[in-house]
Order: sequence, then C-alpha cells, then structure tokens
Amino acid sequence: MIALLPLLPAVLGVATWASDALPSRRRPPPSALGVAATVGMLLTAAIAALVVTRDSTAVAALGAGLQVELALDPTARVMALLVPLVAAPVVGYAAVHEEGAGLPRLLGMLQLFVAAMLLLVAAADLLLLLVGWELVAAASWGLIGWEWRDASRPARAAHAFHATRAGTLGLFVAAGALFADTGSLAFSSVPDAGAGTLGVVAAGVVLAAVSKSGQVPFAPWLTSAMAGPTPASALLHSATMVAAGAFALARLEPLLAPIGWFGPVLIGIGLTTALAGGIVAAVRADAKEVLAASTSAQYGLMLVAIGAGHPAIAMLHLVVHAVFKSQLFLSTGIAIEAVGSRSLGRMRLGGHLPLAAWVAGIGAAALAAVPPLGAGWTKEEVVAAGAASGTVVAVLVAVAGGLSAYYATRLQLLAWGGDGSGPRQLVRRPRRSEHAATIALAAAGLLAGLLWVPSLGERAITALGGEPPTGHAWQVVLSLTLLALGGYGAWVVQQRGRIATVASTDVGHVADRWFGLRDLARVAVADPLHRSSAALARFDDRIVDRGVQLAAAAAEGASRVLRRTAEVRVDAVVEAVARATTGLATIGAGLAERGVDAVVGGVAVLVERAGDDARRVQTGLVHHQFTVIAIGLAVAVAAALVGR
Amino acid sequence: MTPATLHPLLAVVVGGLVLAGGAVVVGALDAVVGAAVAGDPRPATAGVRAWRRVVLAWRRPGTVTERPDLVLWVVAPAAYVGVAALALAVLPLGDGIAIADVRTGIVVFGAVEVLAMVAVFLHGWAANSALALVGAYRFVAESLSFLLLSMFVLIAAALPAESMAFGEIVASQQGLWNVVRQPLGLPLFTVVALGTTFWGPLNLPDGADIATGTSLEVGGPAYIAWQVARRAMLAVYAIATSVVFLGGHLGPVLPGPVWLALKSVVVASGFVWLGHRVGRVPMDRFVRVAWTVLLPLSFLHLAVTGAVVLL
Amino acid sequence: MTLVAVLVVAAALIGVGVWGVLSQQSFVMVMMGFELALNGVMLAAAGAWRFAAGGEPKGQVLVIVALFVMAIEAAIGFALVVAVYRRRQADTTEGIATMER
Amino acid sequence: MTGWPVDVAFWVLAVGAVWFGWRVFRTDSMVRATFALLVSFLDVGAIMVLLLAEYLGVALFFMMAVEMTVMAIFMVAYMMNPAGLNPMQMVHQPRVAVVAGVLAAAGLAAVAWFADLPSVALVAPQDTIRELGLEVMGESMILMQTAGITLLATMIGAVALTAAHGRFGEATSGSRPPRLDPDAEPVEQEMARPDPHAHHGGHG
Repeated sequence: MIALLPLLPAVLGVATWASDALPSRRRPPPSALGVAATVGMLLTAAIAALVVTRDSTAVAALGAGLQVELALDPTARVMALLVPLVAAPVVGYAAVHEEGAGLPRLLGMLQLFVAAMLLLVAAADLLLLLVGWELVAAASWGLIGWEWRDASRPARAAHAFHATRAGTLGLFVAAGALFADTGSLAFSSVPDAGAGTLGVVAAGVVLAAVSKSGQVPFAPWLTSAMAGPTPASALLHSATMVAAGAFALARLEPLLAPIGWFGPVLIGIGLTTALAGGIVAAVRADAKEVLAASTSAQYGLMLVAIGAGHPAIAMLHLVVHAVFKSQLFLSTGIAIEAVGSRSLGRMRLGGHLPLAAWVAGIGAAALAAVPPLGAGWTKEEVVAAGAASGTVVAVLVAVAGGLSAYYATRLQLLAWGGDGSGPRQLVRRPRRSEHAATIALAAAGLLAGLLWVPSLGERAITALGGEPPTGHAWQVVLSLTLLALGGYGAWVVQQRGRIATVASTDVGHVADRWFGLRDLARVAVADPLHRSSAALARFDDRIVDRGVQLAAAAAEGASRVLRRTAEVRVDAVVEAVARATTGLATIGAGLAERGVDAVVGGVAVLVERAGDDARRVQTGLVHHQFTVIAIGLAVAVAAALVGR
Repeated sequence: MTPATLHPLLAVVVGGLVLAGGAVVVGALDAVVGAAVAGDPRPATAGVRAWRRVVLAWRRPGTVTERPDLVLWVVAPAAYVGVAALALAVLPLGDGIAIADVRTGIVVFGAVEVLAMVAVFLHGWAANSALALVGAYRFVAESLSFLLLSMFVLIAAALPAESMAFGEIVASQQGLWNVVRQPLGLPLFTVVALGTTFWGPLNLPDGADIATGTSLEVGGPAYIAWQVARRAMLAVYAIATSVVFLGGHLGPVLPGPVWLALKSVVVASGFVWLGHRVGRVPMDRFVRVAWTVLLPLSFLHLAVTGAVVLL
Repeated sequence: MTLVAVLVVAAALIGVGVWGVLSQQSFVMVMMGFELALNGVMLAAAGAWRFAAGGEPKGQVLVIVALFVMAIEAAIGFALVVAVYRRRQADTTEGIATMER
Repeated sequence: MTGWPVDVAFWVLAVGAVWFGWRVFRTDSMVRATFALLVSFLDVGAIMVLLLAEYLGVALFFMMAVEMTVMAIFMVAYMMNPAGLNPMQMVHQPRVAVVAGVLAAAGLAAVAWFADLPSVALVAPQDTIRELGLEVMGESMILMQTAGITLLATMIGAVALTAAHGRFGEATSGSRPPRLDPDAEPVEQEMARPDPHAHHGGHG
C-alpha cells in the first residue's frame, strides 16, 4: 500500500511524459492532461490518507545486509498528505498556464517530482532518504532547465543542482558513518550509534538540509531556481524540494537532539537566514525572486523552531507556508503573464484584475503573518518556541516577522496596487482555471485560520507529537507591533514612490546580491576551481617544462666549465709531472683527460636525455599514458609490498 | 534421470554415423522434395539421381586467389562440422543415450550457433575475394540478428524443465509436447535453423545473387566438404528441433532412437520443403524483420512461457 | 592442476595483454590487449574460486562481473573508436594527441 | 574432475591460451589476430570447464565468439587494407612494452608462487550451476541489478556515441574524409552525408 505512494505519481508522470512521443494529432489536449494530472494527484492524496489511517509499512531486503523500509511517522504523515494536495492545483494550473510543445514533459516531470518527494517522505532509512533526495534534486534540475533552448536556463538549473548536491555529500557521509557503526541504515538504528558517529550523522544531515532548504550560505541557489516555469517554482518552494530539508530535520530531530550543538546551530542558521532573506526580499525588484528570498526566510523560521526543540511547530508552519506560498507563486505567475515581465516596477494590476488582486492579498497577508490567518498563529508559536531558547531569539524572530510584513506589503502594493500607474492593457488575461487554482489554495489558507481556535491549535501540535510552547503576552504584543510597523513602513515608503528603487542604493545593492553570498560562492568555489586548474596547467607548461630544460642547459653548461677546468688542472699536472717523467706524464694526462671528459660529457648527455624523456611523457598520446599508468601501478604495488 | 553418457569410443562412432547419415539423408530428402515441388513425375528416384550431381561437383574447378589464408580456408568447413558434432553431443538420442548430456546443454547449443557464425565468416574471408567476403559479412549480420532470438526460444524451452540440459527438456514433455505448449517456439526456431545452415530463404552468404558467395572460389572436393557440412548441420538442427519441440525420443511401442529418427526426418523434410518453396529473402528485409518483429516476438514468447510456468 | 599453476597461466596472459596494450598502435588492437588481460583476470578468479574459496558461489559471481566489465569495455570502446574515426579520421593512438600538455 | 588426463588437458589448454594470446600481437593480419584471441578465450573457457565452473566456461565461449566476430569486422573496417589479409605491422615503443609485459607476468607469477595462498578446495561433486543461479537470484541480486543498469547505460552511451546524426546535427559535420595515403592531409570538402540505409544491424 505505502509503496503505491511514490509509485502512482511516478507511473502517471512517465505516462504523461510519454504522451509527448505520440504523433501530434493523437496527442491529448493540454486540458485533458491537466485534468488527468490533477485527478492523479488527488488520487495520490487519497492513497496517502489511506496509508495514514492504516499505518501501512513496507520492507524490502536488497541483499548484502542492506534493507530499505517505507514507513510514516507523525511528521511524515503530514507531508504525505500535504505534497499531493498542494500539487493538485499546481499541476492543473500548469496545464493552462504553460503552453507550448514541452507541456507533457513539464507535467510529467512535475509528477515525477512529487513521486520523488513522496519517496523521500515515506523513507524510514537513510538509503531511501538519499535516493529520494537525489531524485528530487534531479527532477528539480529538469524542471528549472525545462526551457533548455534558452541557453541561460540549463546553467541556472546546474547552479541549483550543484548547490544542493554539494550539501547532499553530507547525507552520503552521514549514511556511510551510520552504516559503518551500526551496520544498518534505518532511522531506528540512529540511537545505537556512538557519540562520535551521531555527531557525524547530525552534521551530515544538517549540511544536506541547510543546502536543500535554501539557508545561508547556500541561499542564492533558490534565486537561480527562479529560471524555471512558475508552477515548478510553486511546487519547489512549497511542498517538495525546499521542504525536504526542513522535513528531514524535523523527522530526525528527536534522534539528533541529544547532541549539544544541534539546536543552537540550527537556531543560528535559521535566524541568520530569516533576517538576511527578509532584507533581500525587501529590496529585490523581480517578483519571483522576492518570493524566493522570502522562502529562505520562512524556512529559517522553521529551522529556529526545530532548533528550539519544537519540530511539530516547524511542520505546522511548513504546511501553512506550503499553502500560501504556492498560492502566491501562482498569483504572481498570473501577474507576470499579464504584463509579460517579472519586474515589479511594471505591474500594479489592481485596476485590471481586482479578483486576482484580492486573492493575492490573502496570500500576502498570510506571508506577513497577519493574525486571523493560520500563518500568523504558527509564527506566534515560533516566537514562543524561540523564547524558550532565549529572549534574544524571540525578539529576533519577531524582527524577522516585521521584515516579512514589510516585504509582503511591498510585494502586494507593487504587484497588485490599484493606483492606476499600471500598464494600459494586459499582454494576456488569466484563464478561469488559473483563478480557480489560486482561489482553492487561498481558501485552504483561510481555513488554516482555524488554528487560532485554542483547542484546535493545541490539538494540531499534539497530533504531530509535540508540546505547545508556553507563550507570554509580551511576545505577542512585540511581534504584532513589529508586524504593524513593517507593514506601515512599506506603505509609507511606497507613498513616497521609492519602494521600487531601493535596489539602486548601496545597501540595497549589497542586499540584492545576497550580501555577497553569491559572489562568495563564485569566489570561494567556482573561481578557485577554474583558477587552480588553469594554474596547474600553467605550472605544467612553464615550471615543469622550463625546469627540465633549465636543468639540461645547466648540466650542459656545468659540464663545459668542468671540462675547461679539468683541462687546466690536467695541464698543470702534466707540467708538474713532466719535469719528472715526461713520457709517462703525457700518457697519464691523456688518460685522465679522456676519462674526466667522458664522465662529464656522459653526465651532460644523460641529464639532457632524462629531460627529453620527462617531456616526452606529456605527449597526449594514449599509449604513453598507458605506459605511465602501468609504471604507476607497479610502483603502487611495490609500495604496498614494502609497506607491509 | 540418470546422467546419460555413452562410452567415449562408442560416442565417436555414434556421433560420426549420425552426422554422416544425417548429411546423406538430408541430401536425398532435398533432392526428392525438390523434384516433387518442381513437378517431377517420379520424385522418389531423384534421390538416387542426385549422386550424379555430386560427381559433377567433384570436377568443379577452384580458383587460385591472391594470398588466401590457406590454413583457415581448410579449417573452416572442419570447424563447421566440429561445432555440429558438439551440438549433437549435448542432444539426447534416446532414453539415457547421449554422447554428453551436460547440464549446460542450451548454453552449449548457443555457443555452437555463435561458433558456426565464426566458421562461416572465416570460410568467406579466407578466400581473399570480394564476393566471398561479402557473403561472410552477410552471414555475420544475419547471424547476429537471430542469435538472441535463438537463446530466448531455448530458455523458454528450459523453463518448464527447470534445467538447461536437453535430457530434462525432453523429460518435461512427457505429458505435452512443447510444440503445443509453446506455439511460437517452433516457427522461431525454424528461422534459426534455416539461418545457421544458410538454407533456402536464408541462404544469404552463399546466395546466387553474389555468385554463391563464400563458396565461390573453392574447388570440387572443398566445395563438396562445405556442402556436406551444411547438410550435417541441418540434420543436427532437425534432431534438435525434434528434441526441443516434438518430445525427442518419447513415443509409444517403438524404441526411443527410432522415434527420434522418424521425427527428425519429418522435420528435415519440412526444412528442405521450405527451402524449395520460399524464395531468398533480401538481406536488409530479413535483418529488419529479425530485429523489429521476430526478436520482440521471442521476448513475448519467453515472457508468456515464464508466466505460465509461474502460474 | 593446482592453484599456483592456474595463477601462473593467468599471470602470463595478463603479461601478454599488457605487452599488447603498450605495443599496439591500432585502437582495436589495444582493446584486444585489454581483453587478453581481462581473460587472465577471469582465469585467476575461477582458479581462486575452485582451489582457495571452496566453491563459494560469490567466486563465480566475480567471474561474471569480469565478463560484464569486458562487455562494457568492448561496447564503449567500439563506440569511441567509431566516434573518433568520424571526427578525426584517426584509428591509431598516434592519430589523436589533443591531450598534449 | 581429477587425474592425469585433466592435468594434461589443462597444460595443453594453458599453453594454447598463452601461445594464441601471444600470436594476437605477432600476426600480420588483423582478422587472424582477432581469431587467435578467440582461440585463447576458448582455451580459457575450456580450462574453466575443467575447473568445474561449467556454466562460466560455456558462457565465455558464447560471449567471446560474438565479441571477436564483431571485433574482426571492426578491424577490417578500420584498417586501410581491404579484408585485412595483406601483411602489416603497426607497433610502437616495442621494447618498453616487452619489458612491461614481462615484468607484469613475472611479478604476478612471483606473487602466485611465493604468496601463502589459502587452500580450500571445492568438494566434488557439487552442483555449481545451481549454486551460481541461487547466488545470482539471491544474495548477489543487487549486484546483478546494478550491472543491468550499467549495461543499459552502456547501450545508451554506445548508441549516443555512434549515432550518425543526433540532436545537434550530423555526427560527421565538420570532419573531412581521409586520403588513401595515411600521411596526407585530409581532403578539403566536408564528408558526404552518410546513407542511413547503408549500415547494417546492431551487435550481439
């Protein structure tokens, strides 16, 4: 049963993609594909519901002592339901929003993306987690680079892929360490691991999760991921790719919490990202990139909750965030299509599309964590959870909340303001089904407001296996004040007409570039890589080669000098000896001269030939390289024998 | 079933007799069936009259080509007969009578087909003559196209027997012959048989369209040796077909070897009849059909057989 | 027939293979050298399976893995030969020196 | 299988395997070289049968015969002299190669001779084929699956490398046909588009 969870969307995805290969007149129309994909996602959600109620598990032995297990714990149950439910409107939206030849591929990959995420969610051991992790990354690469004919897309897809893959190495290390220590990869075997191993596992998981969830210092990849089509971004940011990091941490938190540094590190990373991401989101001029930065910031808040020992709250925030963020992406997609540009400076569509503006407003309010909405409640809980780890944490979370109010208001005013400064006419009017998708998600977001009902909210937390944190009135007052301040600030700045131009100031410019993090990545990783390889090549060219030539020349010169001095000396000897025995002396001198001469000349020739030989190695010819490999192998074997 | 192995000396005698006799019988059958198909009023005498053609062939002149590989030229027909003998060795000739009923029977048979390909290639190549080389190339392309198919058919036959030995395959047909149980097997294996012996419709390497291809340059005795080798191989394939699909030596009243001989003669008649009735298939069409139709069919055959065995 | 005998024959095959790889100019001949060396490897593995591992089934699997390696080497090798010949008209190791320096 | 006939057979086959292996690189015809290698493989396959690895030995026959035939065709296709019957010698760094080969053989033989190898002989009679089958379908399943995926990747890679025209146009675009004299510059005009019907079916 549980195996169906990833299998069904995978099969559907492959089938959808395969329809691309049909001759064009027998290819199903986009609407049929969209309906099929939506129904498929709802079906998957139904299966998820069955699995959750039946508590189904599956175990398969792979041989060689390896076994894989699929099972859902409370954290995973939420995700298993959330992923297909969010994906359903998104795939439907994608079918009408994105047109063109690649639609079956896009829909197929979206479903494969969901399948990979569900595999990751249902995994009960590090091996399957790793498989899902990699598949999610691969699927996101395919989605970001969907429009591969535009040359810049594959490059940005590769950036996102490499950034997250770099973190995945951590997961490999964690799995390796766990297997080496306990002989098993199951999550349940983590407590059996020794303290050192546990540390390695935790470090690996944190590295992987931080990279996946777009946290500092990996945050900029999320902005690169914006090169993908809007539905892909909506899914990637809400329930699949980015959520994987926070999910993995929440799922493993009970096992890794005994490590002393685990909580503080997460809180540190989370807070830094929440603040940095907030500032970036506050200055970006590209609508989708604003949302991307805000995703980083919101996931930062989740990491804070996990670090504070409240994974349940993090999961609730993740769920609420998934709903409103996917909705915001879809709404923003409408705006982008309507004006034909992603720049916030050109939008202000409130006059043209009042309905879309109102729906987007609900999402923006949720992003700002305005009280009657569910997101407001979860943010207050994060503040309360943070307060348990220190007042400073709570205050900083509240400040991050204020920032989110600022950028949410800014986004809403710029994109959907109705002051009439928008475009004269729209490039493309949104379809009805696009509206339907956003409205469905917005309604779900409004429904989440029920969390404010005290008993319901607490029950939600306990259902996830957590305990409600004890909040204080001052925290609520502080965060609400900061929230109001943020929103008001954005409005004031907008009134003065400067809101879109912040990016042109120095501070804004720095923030716009992710505080140099992107440059750091380039400077710290990419450039050194290129430069060191270039330097190595140069070294090879100049130093090694030159050295060999110089040595040869020097040896030759030295031999010449030697020969000359030798001649002089020998002459002297000859003269000295000649006084005694001229005949013998002449013979002796001749011998000595020839001997020394031969030795010196021989050395010179040898050195020169050695130099030539050393240069011959770099011919680029395969058989010479084979020879070198053979010699190297022999040396290695000899070394192994000697070292025994 | 007890390990069925003849005494080495006896095995050599039996093997030699079966090969030689098989070649003669196939030759005679070919003549008789050919005459019947052509409308000869007395086809039965055609078998005797065929000896006259052998005598004529003996006088066929050979060609002295530039720098031929004489060793391989002589070795090739011998190798072809040798692999035919190897194939014969793993086939059970009666209940408990076999030259070497090894456990890897079908793998050996597969190896025989491949080695036959090598032998034919060498025969064409060693002559150092253009058309003979074309024939050799043709045979390799043709062979590669049906090799996989042959393995799938044989594996399918091995599945109900749960053994790769031909003895077990015969034993598994006690109740129902494979020709009924695996209806696709016999037609597909016929393609393999005609292909490996380059007979009739699949006589591509020695076809008249390239002036008898690999046997173009060889003179009388060598030519006869080559033709005898082909006929011996066809006889072995007739026996193999009977063993795999027609229950081998199984049958009432008569002793096992007689049953096998009867079935093999019927199968061989079928083969030579096909050779006279069906025209030569163009090279490219055969290769295309083999890869795109026959190979998927054999997949299907194997999958269905496997499913039936599991159920 | 002892383990040492089998291993010595395998060593000889590997040695001949190495000689072939290093001395031949044609790509296909170089591949033949590799195959001969792998032939020795398989023989050594089979010998070890028979005489030193007591017929442990995994020993036979090792030989099959060597067969896989050989198949992959041949397939990719031939494909590379075809690709290089198409691009550069090169069929000997001297024909491509683009990796020089 | 034991006794002096087995020993005699082993040594005959062993000498044959090495001798034909050596002939591969000494013969002047490419096709002869390929089939010398095939004989070397067949000898090793027969030794495996003697070693009771019956299935492996026969499978080796099967695989190598196909591979060597394909190799022979490649040799002929990529050699200048038609059919590869005319003598030719194409070697380089002969002394280095001989030294390396002798050293490799001597070193490995020395290891075989002097190392203290474990000695746990197979207890005959044992059904090694059935054991292999159970191993492949059980414990080593993951290995087989990995190998299957790798082979699939190999097929795709080989087809991608050899495809005459792909996503980015003709494979021969930009390349020039060779002159008959191997040392001459290639001719000026670009390669003609290959006839898609000209090349024959795949490999075994």
